[in-house]
Amino acid sequence: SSENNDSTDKTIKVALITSSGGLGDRSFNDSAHEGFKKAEEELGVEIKVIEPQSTADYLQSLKLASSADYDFIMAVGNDWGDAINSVIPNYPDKKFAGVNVDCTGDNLAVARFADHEGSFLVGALASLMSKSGTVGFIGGMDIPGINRFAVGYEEGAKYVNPDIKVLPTYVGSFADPSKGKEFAVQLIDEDADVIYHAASKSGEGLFEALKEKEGVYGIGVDQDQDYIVEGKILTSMVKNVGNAAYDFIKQVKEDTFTSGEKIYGLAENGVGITELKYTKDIIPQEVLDQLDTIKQDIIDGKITVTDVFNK
Amino acid sequence: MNYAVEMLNISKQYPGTLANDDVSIKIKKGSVVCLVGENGAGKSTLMNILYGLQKPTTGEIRINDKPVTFNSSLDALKNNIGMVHQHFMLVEELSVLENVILGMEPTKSLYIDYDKAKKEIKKLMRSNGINIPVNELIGNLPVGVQQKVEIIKTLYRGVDILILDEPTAVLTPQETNDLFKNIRELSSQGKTIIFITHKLDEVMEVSDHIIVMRKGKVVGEMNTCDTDKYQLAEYMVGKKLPPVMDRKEIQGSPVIELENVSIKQNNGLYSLKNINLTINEGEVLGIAGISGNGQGELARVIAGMTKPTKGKILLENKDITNKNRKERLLQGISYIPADRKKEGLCMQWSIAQNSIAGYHVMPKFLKKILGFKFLDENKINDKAKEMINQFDIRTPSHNTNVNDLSGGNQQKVVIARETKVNNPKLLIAAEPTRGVDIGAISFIHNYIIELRNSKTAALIISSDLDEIFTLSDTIAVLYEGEIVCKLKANEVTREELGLYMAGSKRQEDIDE
Amino acid sequence: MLDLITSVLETTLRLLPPILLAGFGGLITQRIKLVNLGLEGFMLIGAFVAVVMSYFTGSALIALLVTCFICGLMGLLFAIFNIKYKADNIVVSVAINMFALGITKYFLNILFGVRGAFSSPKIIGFSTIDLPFLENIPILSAFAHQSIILYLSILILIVLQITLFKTKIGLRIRATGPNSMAVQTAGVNVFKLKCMVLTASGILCGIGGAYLSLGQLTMFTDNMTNGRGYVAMAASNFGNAMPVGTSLGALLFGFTDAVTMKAQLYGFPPQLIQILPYLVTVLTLIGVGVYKKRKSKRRLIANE
Amino acid sequence: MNRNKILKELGKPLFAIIISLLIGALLIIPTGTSPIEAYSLLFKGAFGTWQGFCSSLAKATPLLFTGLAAAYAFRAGVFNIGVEGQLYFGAITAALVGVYLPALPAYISVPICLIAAMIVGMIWAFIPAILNIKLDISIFITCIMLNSIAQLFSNYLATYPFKGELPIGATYKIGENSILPKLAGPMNDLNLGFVLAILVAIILHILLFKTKFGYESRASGISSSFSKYIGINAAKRTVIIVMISGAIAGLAGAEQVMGVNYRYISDISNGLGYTGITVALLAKNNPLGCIITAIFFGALNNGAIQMEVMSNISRDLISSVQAVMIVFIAADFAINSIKSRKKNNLKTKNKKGDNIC
Ligand SMILES: Nc1ncnc2c1ncn2[C@@H]1O[C@H](COP(=O)(O)OP(=O)(O)OP(=O)(O)O)[C@@H](O)[C@H]1O
Ligand SMILES: Nc1ncnc2c1ncn2[C@@H]1O[C@H](COP(=O)(O)OP(=O)(O)OP(=O)(O)O)[C@@H](O)[C@H]1O
Ligand SMILES: [Mg+2]
Ligand SMILES: [Mg+2]
Repeated sequence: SSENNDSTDKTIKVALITSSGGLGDRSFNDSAHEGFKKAEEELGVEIKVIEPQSTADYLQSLKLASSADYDFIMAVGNDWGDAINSVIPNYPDKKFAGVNVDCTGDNLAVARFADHEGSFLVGALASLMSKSGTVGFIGGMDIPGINRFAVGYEEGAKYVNPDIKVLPTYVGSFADPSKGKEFAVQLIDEDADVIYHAASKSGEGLFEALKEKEGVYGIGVDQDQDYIVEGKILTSMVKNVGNAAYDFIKQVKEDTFTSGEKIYGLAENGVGITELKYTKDIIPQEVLDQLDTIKQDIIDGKITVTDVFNK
Repeated sequence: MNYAVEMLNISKQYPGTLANDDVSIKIKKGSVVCLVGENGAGKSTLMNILYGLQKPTTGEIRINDKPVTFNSSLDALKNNIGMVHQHFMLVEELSVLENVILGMEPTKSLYIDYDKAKKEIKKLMRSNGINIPVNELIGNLPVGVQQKVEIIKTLYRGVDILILDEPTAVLTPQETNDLFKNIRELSSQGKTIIFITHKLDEVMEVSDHIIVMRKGKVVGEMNTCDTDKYQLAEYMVGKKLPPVMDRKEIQGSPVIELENVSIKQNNGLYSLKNINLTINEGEVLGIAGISGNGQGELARVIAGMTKPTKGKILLENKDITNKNRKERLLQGISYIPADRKKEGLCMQWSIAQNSIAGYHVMPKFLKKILGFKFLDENKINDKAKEMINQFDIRTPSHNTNVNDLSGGNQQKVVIARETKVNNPKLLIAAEPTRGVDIGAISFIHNYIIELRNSKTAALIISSDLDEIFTLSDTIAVLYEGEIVCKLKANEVTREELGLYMAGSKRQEDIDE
Repeated sequence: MLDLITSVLETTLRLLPPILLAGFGGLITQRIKLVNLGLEGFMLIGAFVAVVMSYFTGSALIALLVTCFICGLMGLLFAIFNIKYKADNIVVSVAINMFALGITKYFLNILFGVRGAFSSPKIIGFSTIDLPFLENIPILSAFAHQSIILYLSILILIVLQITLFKTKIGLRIRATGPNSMAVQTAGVNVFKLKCMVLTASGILCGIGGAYLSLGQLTMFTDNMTNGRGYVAMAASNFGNAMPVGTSLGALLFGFTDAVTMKAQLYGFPPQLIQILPYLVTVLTLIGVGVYKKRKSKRRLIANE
Repeated sequence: MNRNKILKELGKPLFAIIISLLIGALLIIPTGTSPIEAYSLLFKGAFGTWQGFCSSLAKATPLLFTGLAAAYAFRAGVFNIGVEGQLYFGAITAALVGVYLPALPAYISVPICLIAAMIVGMIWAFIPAILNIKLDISIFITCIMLNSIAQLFSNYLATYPFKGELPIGATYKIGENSILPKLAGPMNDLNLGFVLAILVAIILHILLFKTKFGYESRASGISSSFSKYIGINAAKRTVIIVMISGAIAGLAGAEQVMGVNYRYISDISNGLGYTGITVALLAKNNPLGCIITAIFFGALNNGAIQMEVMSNISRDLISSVQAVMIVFIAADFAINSIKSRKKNNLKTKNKKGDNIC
């Protein structure tokens, strides 16, 4: 694996290590997986997915992957910091990437996603679309990684309508769609008519609730989830982990990989909203215009969104 | 000839034991047959086979001249065979009614037809002179009544052949009499009864025919009218029993004294009331009384397993009322409990492990390593081996689980421990020979007298009056928690004692 | 206020069936003196099979039946391993949970090529029973649109109560726990009986799981039972293996759960409040314990 | 005789392992990998290299602790299913003490952390025990509830009051001096905790089988009436036993913090307590047996990671196979066949035995 010069002859092998949530979250793990699959198709690399069962498996998984013949290894999840820090210095020949972790290394690229900016934008959208004056939020757990979404969302909602009521809730688990749905129903009972989730599999419950309730919209997260309940999911706050993954792999393949932090904010199209395939007719043009303005203001720094991570 | 039961060439091999060795028995219809033999002779095994609980390794069973094979007790029941086990098969949490109909519930559409069942059971009880409240929970009933429930249970199943495995081991004489009445009644109705017991008086009293087993084989068979107790005993043990040992005359000082000891129960009743008694060195005090009158509590309160609510207990003039069980045990109060399986032994443990139970804290079983005290296995094993030798405990080794010993041998383990490990000042023995064969009984009795002769004080509790008379110097009777008489053993007759036990007589001035 | 109660009640009722049904599954095994920690695994398999069958057959009823069949079979296997081959019941149940977690993930991938979660419009869920006339009555309106499975579980509650205390099989089950030898010698095939009970336990859990994936949701996600099996066990313990008691236990838990969900909307800190259902259960047990103790003490004093 | 017994003891698990691997093979085939390759990866991962072997031991460590905690309680007749919760509190305690303890030499601060974890585990175990004794509340149900409470509360502490620098629900890193030293290089999770666990196993073995205390514990574990008869205060005994068990469970948590993660991370246990119960039961609650079963489990888990990294088989499959294996190991298929085989031998043996008596 040391011979990198004739990269054209040799197939590049890349590995994705998910967070302990694993694939199937229709969220950042899946998104990263999409990026890998795209790279597999378009760049002809060989891909591999590793799903640790708990944080206790992180070190072991990363180490084994590093000592295997993968050229590039990407670990997604905010909680990878410790494992990355202790493993990567030992594998200077390998390339690594992390997401939202505070790590540095000559062989490590970190994608920083501005979840808060994207959330601000959908918060504004929620606020603008709400007829009841109440919007809801369902988080998986009450943890910083999720509060980043919650805070951005609330700021966005309040930005366009200071009187809007924002109801944040937390399921207490990322894997309990049944409870997720119950939270959605509760929020709807409290008059919330737009609900944003950042709850991984628990968030599926929100979509289930949308199927049954009229006049209520949901907002997806991380990936384009709009298709799940067509026409009832206003948009999704897309976090292009997949794009980042694809970019990294491409750089590895083309030998242009550079270490260091890469911001994926609104400006970089790292986060943003979907192309509104099913909801174009529902969202008024002036709302869309307003969103564009807000987006530009964030990019220009006229609006600063609180980033919980930096508090 | 018309036999109700024929078991032909039955053998049963357990891992390690040939429990039945080519046994053949034939039992006439309508007769009462006693199956006797020493512990571990294979009686229960043979009957379990007849009841379908065990499968014989080889052999054939015929019921009413028809060959049968039993895969479970259901098959036996279908052939009208019923069994009352040594350890009752009753569910304490359920009512009498539910226990009786269990497995043969009459139904009306989907539901159990309790009314019909009740009627039927009441009829059965009436025709057999039994009276039990059918809605009472089994757990609230005394053993004797539970025994009757067992019998009703088999009658309810319409059995013609009834097996009773040591039904009298836990019964009071009165209850035993009742049982015999029932048995005679049943036999007169044409039912065949097979009865296992270790008590030869009972054999003589109730049976028509006797089958003797030893070491898995039938060694003798006779009509009851052709034999007597002594001949039978010889048959069973294979040799003459030694005579009861002579008593030495001993004048000793008091070992244990109870002063006004009372125990008040949660329900406000007294299980013991103002007990005053003294036992001297070399004295055996026998407690007679119908069980349930506080005998158990008396033993437990002296042994230190329950606290008296009032009163004082003195051991050699020292107040031990507030000493707990462990302290008393180490100070020389030994206790042979009535229930060896539940209390006296840890059934899953080896003889060696059991041989120090309670005494495991004694320095002689400990060794010091690096300042820490550990159990000294060598010494424990030595002790166990010594006990096995002295008491002739039949076992492959000291590492054998007591669960694999026969009842008599289990009892010997308890007795050996309670007398050999620590020199007891006071030996409390509750039902010391329950379920034990006559050979072992004779051994145990002689051993207790030997202890007495060497100045140990003893408190014997037994529902067997013969045992009380054999062992005691003094006899006291407990009635409803009170001592109603205390007499010299040679100055009282069985009949008189019976009156005290029934509560119809009370000694005027009980000495002390 | 009334609205609030109604809404909490509605949530309670929707959260109830899985815990209730698995609780019943735990109850009947508790009756034969078996600790069945495997409720969780049975439920998960139930949830999975239900989704798969519904997807392929398009019929929720068939899905339910097949789920019952498969989960019953699992229960039977449990019984055979535990009773015939003497494998410790805790070991078997922990293994079942482990197996359920792994095998559902595996088949999710094999059958649908997806990981983690599967939903599709082809999955047909259970229908709800709509009682429009209740809609405007406070409190009762909580029952206006509930899944058919909720009513099924109430029916099961009644059937269970009758079976346990009025029928012969119930009598035998009640007798087996305290003294199985007594039942055996009374001519009952205890092995068969235990097999039946465990099969039924599997079926009950299976229905509970199916409710999760086809009643409340129409999808499957990994580990979607999320600890409900343990709560169900606690419910059956709480209720002393009585059907009504178990239901009360499940209700207590479901209700506090619903209350805490609601409370979040009113600004209570979510992390700590999630502890509440567990805490309330323990406190209730302590309360009941203290009450019982006082009562027996009072009786004692009265007798002085 | 003895050799036969050993063969039987070894033969049974071997049979179980083979059967379950065959069943597993059926599941592997559809994934397109050859089962032989998969299993050889599994084995290589678990035992094939020194590092791999050490990782297996690392995975075995917490299971050995939880297994011992469970086994000890079971031996003494208490069904402590609360190991999971006691572990959580042990973990969070070790983390907090490790983070906030002023810098002391390691030989002081490591024991302090460990002892703190043990004490808190003990206290948490005390609750169900005392409730059981005073109010007759089933230990089982309280433990299940307390497990959830411990987990949620520890997570809360790590996410709010004591949240560390990471963007997740985790505390700060514990101080350098509170770390359990690694034994097989910086990138292997094997740490001093393993040695500690073995030590605990040996101590427990001695405690149970060689001391008065153990004698009494085992007695009360088997029969309460017997233990009362030999003068043991069963209630007091239960409390002490559960607390010792809780202390060991606390150690399991401490090891995960001080030897593996170096901080408390939300949901750190992920079922170690429940797996520990299986470890204990498969070892027939024998402390030394737990060492073997824990390593067996650890090796399977570790091998599965290796297999996942090296082939396209996911770990879920191995946990299914593992489940099957557990059931087969626990099952006793031999009962009938062995009996019937022995029948003839015994008949003759018995006859000889007769003379001896
Ligand atoms: N399940 C069993 N497994 C192994 N051995 C057994 C089993 N049951 C009985 N035995 C052995 O078979 C022999 C006969 O036992 P059995 O119960 O028939 O004796 P018994 O005559 O009823 O004795 P007792 O008078 O003590 O009741 C004994 O040596 C006993 O140890
Ligand atoms: N699994 C077993 N292995 C070996 N022996 C056994 C086993 N089960 C029972 N036995 C033996 O079978 C015999 C009969 O048992 P049973 O239940 O009749 O008790 P017992 O010996 O008659 O004692 P007791 O009269 O005090 O009840 C006993 O000797 C007992 O030790
Ligand atoms: Mg017998
Ligand atoms: Mg006997």
